[in-house]
Amino acid sequence: MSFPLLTATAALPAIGAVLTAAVPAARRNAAKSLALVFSLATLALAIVVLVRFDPDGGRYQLTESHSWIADFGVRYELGVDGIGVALVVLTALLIPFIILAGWHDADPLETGDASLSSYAAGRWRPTQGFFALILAVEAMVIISFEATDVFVFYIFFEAMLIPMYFLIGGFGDRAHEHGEEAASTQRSYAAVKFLLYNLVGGLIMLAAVIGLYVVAGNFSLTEIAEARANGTLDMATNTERWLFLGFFFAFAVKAPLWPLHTWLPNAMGESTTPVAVLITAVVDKVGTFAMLRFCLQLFPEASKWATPAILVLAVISIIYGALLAVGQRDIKRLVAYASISHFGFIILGIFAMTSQGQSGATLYMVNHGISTAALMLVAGFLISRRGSRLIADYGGVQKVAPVLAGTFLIGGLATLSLPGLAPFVSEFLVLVGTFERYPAIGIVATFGIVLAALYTLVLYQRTMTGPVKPEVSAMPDLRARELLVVAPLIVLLIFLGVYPKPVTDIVDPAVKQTLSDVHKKDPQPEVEAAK
Amino acid sequence: MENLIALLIAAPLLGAAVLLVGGRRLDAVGHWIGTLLSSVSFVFGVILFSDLLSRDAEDRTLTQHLFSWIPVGGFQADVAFRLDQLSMTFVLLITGVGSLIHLYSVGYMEHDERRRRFFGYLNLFLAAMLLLVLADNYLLLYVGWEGVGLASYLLIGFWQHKPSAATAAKKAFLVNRVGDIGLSIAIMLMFTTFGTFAFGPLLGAEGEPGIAGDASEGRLTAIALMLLLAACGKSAQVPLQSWLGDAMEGPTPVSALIHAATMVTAGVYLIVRSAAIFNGAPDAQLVVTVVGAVTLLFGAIVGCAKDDIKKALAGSTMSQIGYMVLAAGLGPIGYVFAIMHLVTHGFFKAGLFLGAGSVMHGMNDEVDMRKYGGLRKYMPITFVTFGLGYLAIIGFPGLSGFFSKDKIIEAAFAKGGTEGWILGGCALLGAAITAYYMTRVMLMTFFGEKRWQPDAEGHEPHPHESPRSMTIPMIVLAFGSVFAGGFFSIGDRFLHWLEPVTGHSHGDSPVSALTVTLATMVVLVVGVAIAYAQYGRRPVPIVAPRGSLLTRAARRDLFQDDFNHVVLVRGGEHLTRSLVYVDHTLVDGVVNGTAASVGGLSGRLRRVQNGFARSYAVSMFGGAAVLIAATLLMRAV
Amino acid sequence: MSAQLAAYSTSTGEAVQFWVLGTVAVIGALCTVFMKRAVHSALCLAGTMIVLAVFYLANGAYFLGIVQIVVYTGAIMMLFLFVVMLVGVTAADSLKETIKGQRWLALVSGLGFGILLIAGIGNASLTEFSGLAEANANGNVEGLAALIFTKYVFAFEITGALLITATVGAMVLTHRERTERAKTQRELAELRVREGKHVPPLPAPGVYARHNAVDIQGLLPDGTPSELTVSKTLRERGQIRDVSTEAMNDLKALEQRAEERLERAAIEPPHLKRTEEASK
Amino acid sequence: MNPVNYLYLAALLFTIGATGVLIRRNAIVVFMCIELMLNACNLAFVTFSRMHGNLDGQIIAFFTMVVAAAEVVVGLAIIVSLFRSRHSASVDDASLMKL
Repeated sequence: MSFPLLTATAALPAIGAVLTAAVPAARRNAAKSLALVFSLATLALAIVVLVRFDPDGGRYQLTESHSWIADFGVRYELGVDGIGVALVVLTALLIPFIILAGWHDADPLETGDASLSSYAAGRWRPTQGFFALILAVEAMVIISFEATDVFVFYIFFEAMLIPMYFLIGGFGDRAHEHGEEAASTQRSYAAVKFLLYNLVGGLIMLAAVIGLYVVAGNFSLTEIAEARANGTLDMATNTERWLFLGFFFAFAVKAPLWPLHTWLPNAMGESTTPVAVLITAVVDKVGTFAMLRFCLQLFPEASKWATPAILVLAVISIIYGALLAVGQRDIKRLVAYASISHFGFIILGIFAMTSQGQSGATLYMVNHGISTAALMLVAGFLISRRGSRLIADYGGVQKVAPVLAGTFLIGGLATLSLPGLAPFVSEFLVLVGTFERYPAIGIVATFGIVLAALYTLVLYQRTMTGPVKPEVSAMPDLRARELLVVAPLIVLLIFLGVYPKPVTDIVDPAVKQTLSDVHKKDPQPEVEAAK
Repeated sequence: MENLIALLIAAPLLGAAVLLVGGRRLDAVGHWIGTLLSSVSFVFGVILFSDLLSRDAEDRTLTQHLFSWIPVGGFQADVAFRLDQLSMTFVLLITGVGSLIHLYSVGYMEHDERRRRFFGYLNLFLAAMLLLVLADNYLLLYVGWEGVGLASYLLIGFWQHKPSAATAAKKAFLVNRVGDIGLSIAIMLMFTTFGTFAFGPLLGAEGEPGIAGDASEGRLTAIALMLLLAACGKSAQVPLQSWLGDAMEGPTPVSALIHAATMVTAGVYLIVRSAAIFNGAPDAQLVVTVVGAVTLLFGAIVGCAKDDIKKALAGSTMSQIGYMVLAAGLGPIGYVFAIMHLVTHGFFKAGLFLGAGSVMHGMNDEVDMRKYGGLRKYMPITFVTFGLGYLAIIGFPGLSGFFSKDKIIEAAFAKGGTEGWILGGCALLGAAITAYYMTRVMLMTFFGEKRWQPDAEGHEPHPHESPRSMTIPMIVLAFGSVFAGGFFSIGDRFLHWLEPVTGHSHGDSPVSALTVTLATMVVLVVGVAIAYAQYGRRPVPIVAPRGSLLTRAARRDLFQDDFNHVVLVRGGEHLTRSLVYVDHTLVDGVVNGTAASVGGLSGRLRRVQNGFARSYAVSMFGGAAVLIAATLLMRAV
Repeated sequence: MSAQLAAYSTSTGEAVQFWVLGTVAVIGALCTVFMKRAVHSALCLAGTMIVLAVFYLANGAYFLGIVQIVVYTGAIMMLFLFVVMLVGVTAADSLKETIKGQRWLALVSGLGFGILLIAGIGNASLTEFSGLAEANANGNVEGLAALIFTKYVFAFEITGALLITATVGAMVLTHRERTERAKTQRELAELRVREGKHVPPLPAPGVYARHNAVDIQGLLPDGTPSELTVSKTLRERGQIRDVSTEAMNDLKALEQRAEERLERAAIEPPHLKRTEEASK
Repeated sequence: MNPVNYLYLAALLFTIGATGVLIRRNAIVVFMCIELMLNACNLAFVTFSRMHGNLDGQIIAFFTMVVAAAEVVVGLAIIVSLFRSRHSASVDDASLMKL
């Protein structure tokens, strides 16, 4: 058999995680560079996957299949379609930036405290842990993008929570307006909240997974989907709907969809910015991806049945998230709510059931990953300089740190999906895709773009413009490392905004497949319909 | 030859990239790079123009297809350009005036340490504006549309340390965004209706008509109204006009280029470009004319009351664009004249703004006209150029404003019926008011005795003529504002040039052209006379008198802003604040409540575990009993 | 009755024996449960066991019958009594329930259990039975031995191991490691002198008290009772009786007995309470 | 007479013993009750062996005795050490199983 490329892609970061964790405490920087090397190697592998993937080839490619738990028909099945490839590459692409951005976030605190400084001298392990955990998350995310066996997917979908829990609860911003004590309590609150929300979702999904097994007799996505398609496996309407809801609930929590969103602002607000980026740009994508791959393929009828309700929820998320973003006083929470709004767009696109909508949604996942990473990381650099997350503590930064301000502005413009930057393409596709089937919803969603402009520009105005605040007057501009993180992302944003064709070419066939699974066609233009 | 089109855009884009990424090391030469590249693009424009002229009127449409941009299913958006007479006109206007203003800025921004950045933004604006007018489909046009919005955001807020500037910039962007909703919905509608939004198939090219006519009138009206919304946002038409006044926070060259000559006219371009759609939707056209008429009066009235010279000019801009929109709304009768007025207005309004800038330059950035007076002695060139611009805008016979505006008024009457009379009346009234407020500006600035005093630092402003780099553009523009109109109108050159694109029809005017012209002359004289009576005869008070109710209302932009503030801003703030509260208490509270109740329940259950071996034994024993019962039952059944 | 008889049938004699002794056994069991003093419980239990031994014999399990008497009533019960003595023979614990609802639960589940069990047996009742005639043909003990050393030899060996383990375990549990060398007489004497208190031997209990009992403190010349006079063990058990309250206690005990005869609720004498506290 | 009566008796004794375990606090008495239960079982076994006409039941009873002996030895040892440490033989005192 051929070289198991997909397994390797997922295994490499896992190995990296183990090795990084094993680095002796004193050799802190060695651990960092080791983690970076592994993430880059993973990126290389992901690119190999991208190259080996043939958009016009079969649906799932580079497949691997081994029997795992024979008694329950659980097979270790991997395979990627266009959507999977895009997201695997995105993940592999973002992790190195995240690691670079978090280079000093887990260093021992430099305080006058003798005990701590002795820590710094030797036995400080969290640094290794931080990077090891990030790599672990990467491994799990990648494999859940690749799994074509529901059981395998479920396992890693849930296992992801463990490293994330420690990343959120264990590592916070260096400085905090209420002091380290309050910070740690809020952190643990956020971490527990994250865990509980996702666990509840996961449990319900577990029930649904078992139910699926009872109905279908095995866990293989490909087999079940095929059986569903050619009608050899038909579920009772109610059964299908219940199973669908079970799956969808878990994904909606992860995504997150209103009203299951409240864990995200806490988690993103309290964790360090690289982790926040990890959450919103990488981990949450698993939820939307799974909607596209599992909900639609396994339960086409139920998906159609649930579409109206889901669309309404998505629109609520869009408007609601944007409005709350306007109301935030904390930079990171603001970005979090903005992300909620964006996830609303993604879900909207998925369930619009048009090729524009779903391609747009997939593209949106990629673009949102990049744009949020850009904005959030720059915000992180800003916060690390001033040691406060409150918007009110900034002002006139543009004068002292023009490059920082410029990159921040570009990140913000990407967030408000300015034409010419990547997110515009996806957002417009989603809107068009929704509009051609549900005009009213499309129009309401369109108002999101005004609100997006509002919160982004207000944020920029309050932090960057105006008279220079004394606290920020000595703020240094972006350093080389930070620029190295931000610049590629910005280049990527512009490139994908001007020439998204490479991505759409990979994604489109998969989307068409998915649409045919749910037996949906794009509506005809009125004029041709008339003819 | 087609390939030049891309270069047209590429040149300023390159400039923007170089200047913005280049960093400090380019500070010394940055402004010259910017100017050079914009003029390069002007040169390309001239070359293309000559090429078009060399062709015969029918195939003066060049298209260049670069690459497929967003191909998803039936949704095909390409990066393709279309150069026809209409866009050609704009290209020349944009690059020409643009280059002049670049040159002007070299002098004007001399003492600003961020001059390089300024030129970068200016180039960015040029590129975006050219993209807007050269795009071959609405989506690409949208990109340019937002691009100019971004550029204007950056330039209005160029002096970011001034909170007022930052706020104005934000406001401009947001109001434009509201307009953008219109544009994007229009594009969606086009896609769902026609399956395409490219100019070629939609609006027709090379003679044969597009499919725009095939759709039901209802659909067309919807699309047209959405386009109008977009136009209102970009062109500061009622009800989305509120941003233009504040936009004057930006440096004066910006006001001249973006908020007078080019960007704000994009709305007119959009309407004229979509002529095929508007022609199919008469109701929408009526709305357009109404918006135009209202705005031209609105802007004029506001312009009368402002003491800030730039704000007065801004009001005037609003009102002039109102004329254009009005003309555009008249349909084939008016398209050509809308564009013609747009071009001439581009000349004289840019000239006026540059003049104002030069005045401010000499009066160390004083903008209150009540602190000017008698400047004609100190800055003669400015005075002359400004004066020519003034004569042009009020429509003094023979100058360009005369021709273009006169044509529009005629066209308004020519629409026929009552609305013809009403629109025409509005146009005439507008002309009168224009004459009034422009005369007022002229008198307050250049005539009367000097009224300026030492400013806060106590050093007297000593007005002086501006440097060469600033006066040359003013002179050139003055030439334009004098002769352009005549040049265009003699032998209807402009009409014939543009007709293949927009089409043209002579409406049957109830009143003869001569009558209209005479009427225009009369109202003009009246307006000037009133202004002279008020500001020429008696000295101008330095502190503004309280003034009539109308005056006070006009000073406050006829309470438009206050309305927005109270309804939108305050309301929005309350909404968001309450939502934040709801999210924290309700949505979050439900979850936390559940958690708490579960905790309580488990706490109660915990009591059962009292730790006494005997009570555990009891439960074991009871369990055993139950077990036996179960087995017995099993055996029984 | 003869072996043959017991082998295959049940005579009326056995029936009589069953009904008589069975009653005794049940009563014994009940007493075991409800007697206040551990000693009494132990004795009642011993009685029950003997009855059971008789039943074994009646059921043809001669070996077991004997073993029952020798091992249980002989060894194990004695062990129990020994421990009871160690803990305090006078210790009588109240049957008042301390855990809320425990007693009711216990009784209910007990009743339920018993009824169900008996119902179950009745349910599975079989009328005729094959006696042990041929099983015990060549002697009950031989039969058992044959089985133990053939069929159940492994289990047998393992029980051996078990017993050893139990012995060792008991030793480990009860043995207390002596940390320092035991002091000799001389050293103790020197120590006493050095400490300078109780150079003379401790006073005897009950001296100068009206009651001459080991568990009653002697009174010092000034009439205050002195703990020292009571032996250390009793002191540790807290089974010291108080001179002053002695008369009252006797009275109370008298009343109590009277009341018990009249089957009234027992009011508990303070000294009993005290001792029972000690026993807890 | 039907030897099933022996079984009834055994059941009765067993129940009494169990109840005793539940209601007595004194560890020693509890222990005795346990012994009582064991004996009830033995009686049942013996009766069974008689019913079935083979000695296996008696063997089991025999083993039970042995085990009971071992158990008593250890159990009493525990009680003694318990008493030593906390001067009491009440099972309720050792209520450390509570969280």
